[in-house]
Amino acid sequence: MIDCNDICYAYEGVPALRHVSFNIEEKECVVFRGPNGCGKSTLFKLLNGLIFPEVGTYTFQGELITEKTMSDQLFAKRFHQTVGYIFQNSDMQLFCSTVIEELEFGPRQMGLTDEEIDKRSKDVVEMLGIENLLGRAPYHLSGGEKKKVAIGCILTMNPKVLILDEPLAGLDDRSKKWLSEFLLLFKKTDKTILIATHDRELTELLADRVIEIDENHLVKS
Amino acid sequence: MIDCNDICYAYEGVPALRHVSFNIEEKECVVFRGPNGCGKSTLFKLLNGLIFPEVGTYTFQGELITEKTMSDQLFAKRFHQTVGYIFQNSDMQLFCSTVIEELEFGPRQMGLTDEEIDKRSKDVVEMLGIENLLGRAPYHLSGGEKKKVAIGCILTMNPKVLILDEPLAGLDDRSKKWLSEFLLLFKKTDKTILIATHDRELTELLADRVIEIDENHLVKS
Amino acid sequence: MIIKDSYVPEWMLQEEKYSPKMDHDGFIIRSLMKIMSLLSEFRSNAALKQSYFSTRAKLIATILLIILECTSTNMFFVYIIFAVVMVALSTLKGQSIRKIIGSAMPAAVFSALIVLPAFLMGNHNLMVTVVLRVFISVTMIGIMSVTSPWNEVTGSLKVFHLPDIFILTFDLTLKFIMILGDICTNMMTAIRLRSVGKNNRKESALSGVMGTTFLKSHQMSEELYGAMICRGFDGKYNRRSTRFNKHDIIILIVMIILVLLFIFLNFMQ
Amino acid sequence: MHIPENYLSPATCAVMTAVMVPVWVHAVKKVNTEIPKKDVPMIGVGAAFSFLGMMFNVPLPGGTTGHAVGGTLIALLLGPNAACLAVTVALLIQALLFGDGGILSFGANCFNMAFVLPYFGYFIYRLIAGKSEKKSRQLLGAAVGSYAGINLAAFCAAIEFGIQPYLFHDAAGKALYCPYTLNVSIPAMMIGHLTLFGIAEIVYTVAVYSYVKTIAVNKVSGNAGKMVSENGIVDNSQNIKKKPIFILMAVLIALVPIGLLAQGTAWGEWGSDEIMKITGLSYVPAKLGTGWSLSSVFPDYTMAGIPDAIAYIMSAIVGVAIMIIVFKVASSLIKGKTDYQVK
Ligand SMILES: Nc1ncnc2c1ncn2[C@@H]1O[C@H](COP(=O)(O)OP(=O)(O)OP(=O)(O)O)[C@@H](O)[C@H]1O
Ligand SMILES: Nc1ncnc2c1ncn2[C@@H]1O[C@H](COP(=O)(O)OP(=O)(O)OP(=O)(O)O)[C@@H](O)[C@H]1O
Ligand SMILES: [Mg+2]
Ligand SMILES: [Mg+2]
Repeated sequence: MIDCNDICYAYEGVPALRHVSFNIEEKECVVFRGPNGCGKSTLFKLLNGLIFPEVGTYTFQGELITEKTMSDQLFAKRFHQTVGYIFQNSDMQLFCSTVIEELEFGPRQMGLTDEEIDKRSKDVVEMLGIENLLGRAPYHLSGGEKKKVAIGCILTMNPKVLILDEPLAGLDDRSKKWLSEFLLLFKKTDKTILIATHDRELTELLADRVIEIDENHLVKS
Repeated sequence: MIDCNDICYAYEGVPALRHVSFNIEEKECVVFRGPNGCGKSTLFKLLNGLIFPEVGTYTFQGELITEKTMSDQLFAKRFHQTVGYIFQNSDMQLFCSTVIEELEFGPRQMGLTDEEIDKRSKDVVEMLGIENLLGRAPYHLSGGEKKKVAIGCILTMNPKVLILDEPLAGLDDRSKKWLSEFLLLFKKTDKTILIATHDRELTELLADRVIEIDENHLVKS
Repeated sequence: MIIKDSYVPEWMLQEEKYSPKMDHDGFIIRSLMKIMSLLSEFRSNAALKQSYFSTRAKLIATILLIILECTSTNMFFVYIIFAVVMVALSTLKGQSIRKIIGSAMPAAVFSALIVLPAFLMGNHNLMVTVVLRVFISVTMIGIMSVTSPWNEVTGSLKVFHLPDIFILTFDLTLKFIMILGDICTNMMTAIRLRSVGKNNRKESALSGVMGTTFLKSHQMSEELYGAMICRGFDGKYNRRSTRFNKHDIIILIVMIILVLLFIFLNFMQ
Repeated sequence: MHIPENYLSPATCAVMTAVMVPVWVHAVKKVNTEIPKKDVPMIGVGAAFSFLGMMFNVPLPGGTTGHAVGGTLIALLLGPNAACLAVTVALLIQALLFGDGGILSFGANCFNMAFVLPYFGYFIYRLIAGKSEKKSRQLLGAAVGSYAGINLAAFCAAIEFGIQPYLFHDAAGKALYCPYTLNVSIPAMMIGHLTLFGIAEIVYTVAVYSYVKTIAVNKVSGNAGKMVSENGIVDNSQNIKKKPIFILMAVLIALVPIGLLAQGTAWGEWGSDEIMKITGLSYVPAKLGTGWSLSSVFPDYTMAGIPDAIAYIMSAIVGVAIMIIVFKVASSLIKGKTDYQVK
């Protein structure tokens, strides 16, 4: 499903990914691990079609993801609906004026009916236990609350692939436990999951496979 | 040394801390624990004199910290040198254009000589292993790299009290281990340490005492 | 706060059957993105490696050269400055050269339009003198700003005995503009990722976004100010005095030669 | 060899430009894929050498002058495709800034000096030097190649001049553009190039080539002599040391006023004011006298009221700087080519 072939990427000439190749099948759960600055977030941005490899190719469900294919509006929208991406820094992911709007933004864009939208956001709110935040402004939330809202507003779009960058960072024990279990459940529902995390427990719990990136931005094998 | 007496704080009428009281002695290491949104970061901002309690009093080394005492520039400066605060979101803590400037900002404001500043930043850089980041722009660093720099720029000021908000979030195993060990060492040098963390290992390793805050923003006893 | 264990709603178990419709949000989003990327461009300017000459020397040299070049009545002197500027430009990185020419060219064209009437009335000389001078001046400032971090430039303003408060305001403004640019770029990315369909209430969505950006930047600037306070910032500026370094001798020599040439060409002939 | 404005008919110019377009496209493509991004500015250095070479005018008895082009030299250093681009840019700057060579005839000039010369010169060099590691073989190849290149280019220019009177004349038989037929233009061009100018090109090429090869290349990789690999591409494993090259360039810039010693204008490069006096023609060809021409910033590398030598040096400095700027900008436009080797 996700095919990375010899991908290289550099920020202004400084390499952040070197000849990275891997293959991820549908319904797999893969954990990406590596020291700080090894390029995990960069790789995720690439997998989300936000940046494009300098060398190598990235194929998603048989379709090449390049600057050109992503400039096709319909294709890009479809792609972004299929792939849900939760940023490492959730501060940057929230842009609506209330939490409830945040949750409804995606489904509304997709043209769902009002009932459906309501149902979805209600379910997600319940799942995440954020009832008391609904009317609040996202930028005033605490670090962990922000993360939950960010996860929620991706879940309402019901993506097929979930890409999470450090999902557990800053979460309290209960939320951590809940999220781990949720991801485990989510995994059983035919979804593909990609996670970057330093958390051992989560890795053991979820990972079908671990891809290690080292400090030289190379994939270890 | 740190005396909080019946402190209440609210953001626009929504309580974030309720009747919080505690006492921290010099050379103690205290871990603050609690679910997301319980008010740990708010409390830390308060302890740093960035916000002031609505009800109750905060006394640091026998001196009342209020808006008025903090408006005395000399006192405020002295206070901020004594208390080092590492933000939960290191993005917000870094404001210089290069990492090295970031490290030198504090000592320079303290009016140290150039040699001393050089020595300090050199030592800290070595301790943190961030030699290769010196000329980089802080906002282009990876999440973990940012955290290290944020820690570094507080250490160069050599504070007596160190307040860390989720220091381990987003760090890789090696850095985590290093930071835990460093804090342990730091603790032995007569310094006072306050940490908010969800990390059990760190708590066990360091905490002389754990203060729990619950979701109702109350200190459990 | 209750977390329901092990509960996944029905719809989440199913694969989403969704095919997007065309939307005409391209224009607004893109033009917004343009503005934002301009802001973040500003930010990237601040990040630079050590440059060969000290910022202080470059600032003084730039101002001196602009004064000389603008007051010289001798065109040959302007040509000499042009050659010096071209040589300086050729030592930079391609990326930077592009940026500089990208700002100098429009300025030159604009000034050309202004003197166009005079040109049509037969004063051909004016065209070359004015346009070339403008081009040189803007290029020089460009070289200056591309090769020196902003904060050092503002710091060097102390050479001219500007009050601290002025430099501080200048500096903070730059910083906040950068924060704003940063927020905007990141948020635009977030919006793009979640704009998976047709938005029928674009104006409200857009105004919401702009409003949030503003509030967020306000909050962030507050936090940032807090961070500065925490590190002993008290409104005074103690910074590494940007001293002259030994390479500045080269600038000094070139300056002396140019000043002598200026005097010779303008007053001795 | 710079064909000025109005010596060739617009039709000829159009044809020559049309021929050049695919060549440029090919060269850009090749350079794009084969030369590492960081080495692209070196093409600018090559262009600068060519530009400087063309400023050293060599006098020929009889009042005309000529100069080296250096196209083969760049081809040896960076490959013929890079040389094509380098000389093209040098010619463009000469035409636009210094009024040397016409704008309309730019395509024709490029055909002669940026296409025929480097590719043919390089071809001959390969033929002689082959894969030989021997320095003498290589220098011989450089000498013969550059000589052959410049002469074939001059021959092409002569033909372009020479066919004008046959194709374009008025009712009275007076030529509209260049007045000389092939039997005049070919010997006039070739005598100079087969002798002095050809030798100038050899001297310039061999001198700079051997200097660059021996001094400017790091000897770390062992086979320092070979900068150009099999297919004429810069060998990536070798680092070209830049400092000596720039020193050489500075020396050449300081020396350019030597080019002024040669009084007179190259054959076929006269302005319409000179043409009657010099050629003894009884008329000024119609279009040649009245045709369009661009007034450049530094006409013929000089400035009113300024000693020629100083203006000449200034022209050299500005020209060289602009050429490096052009290729640096070009290299920044090329995507990718980051070095992904783990150090
Ligand atoms: N916008 C940028 N500009 C320049 N360099 C960048 C940028 N973003 C990241 N980098 C650099 O690229 C490298 C990889 O960064 P990335 O954020 O992908 O790391 P990471 O694996 O996610 O690390 P972490 O675990 O700390 O989040 C780092 O060295 C970082 O400094
Ligand atoms: N600037 C603000 N404006 C309004 N409400 C705020 C603001 N900052 C925090 N809050 C609210 O105050 C409460 C306490 O927030 P705080 O950031 O102190 O939590 P925390 O204990 O640090 O949580 P976490 O573990 O998630 O970091 C939260 O409910 C939060 O939503
Ligand atoms: Mg990351
Ligand atoms: Mg917090």
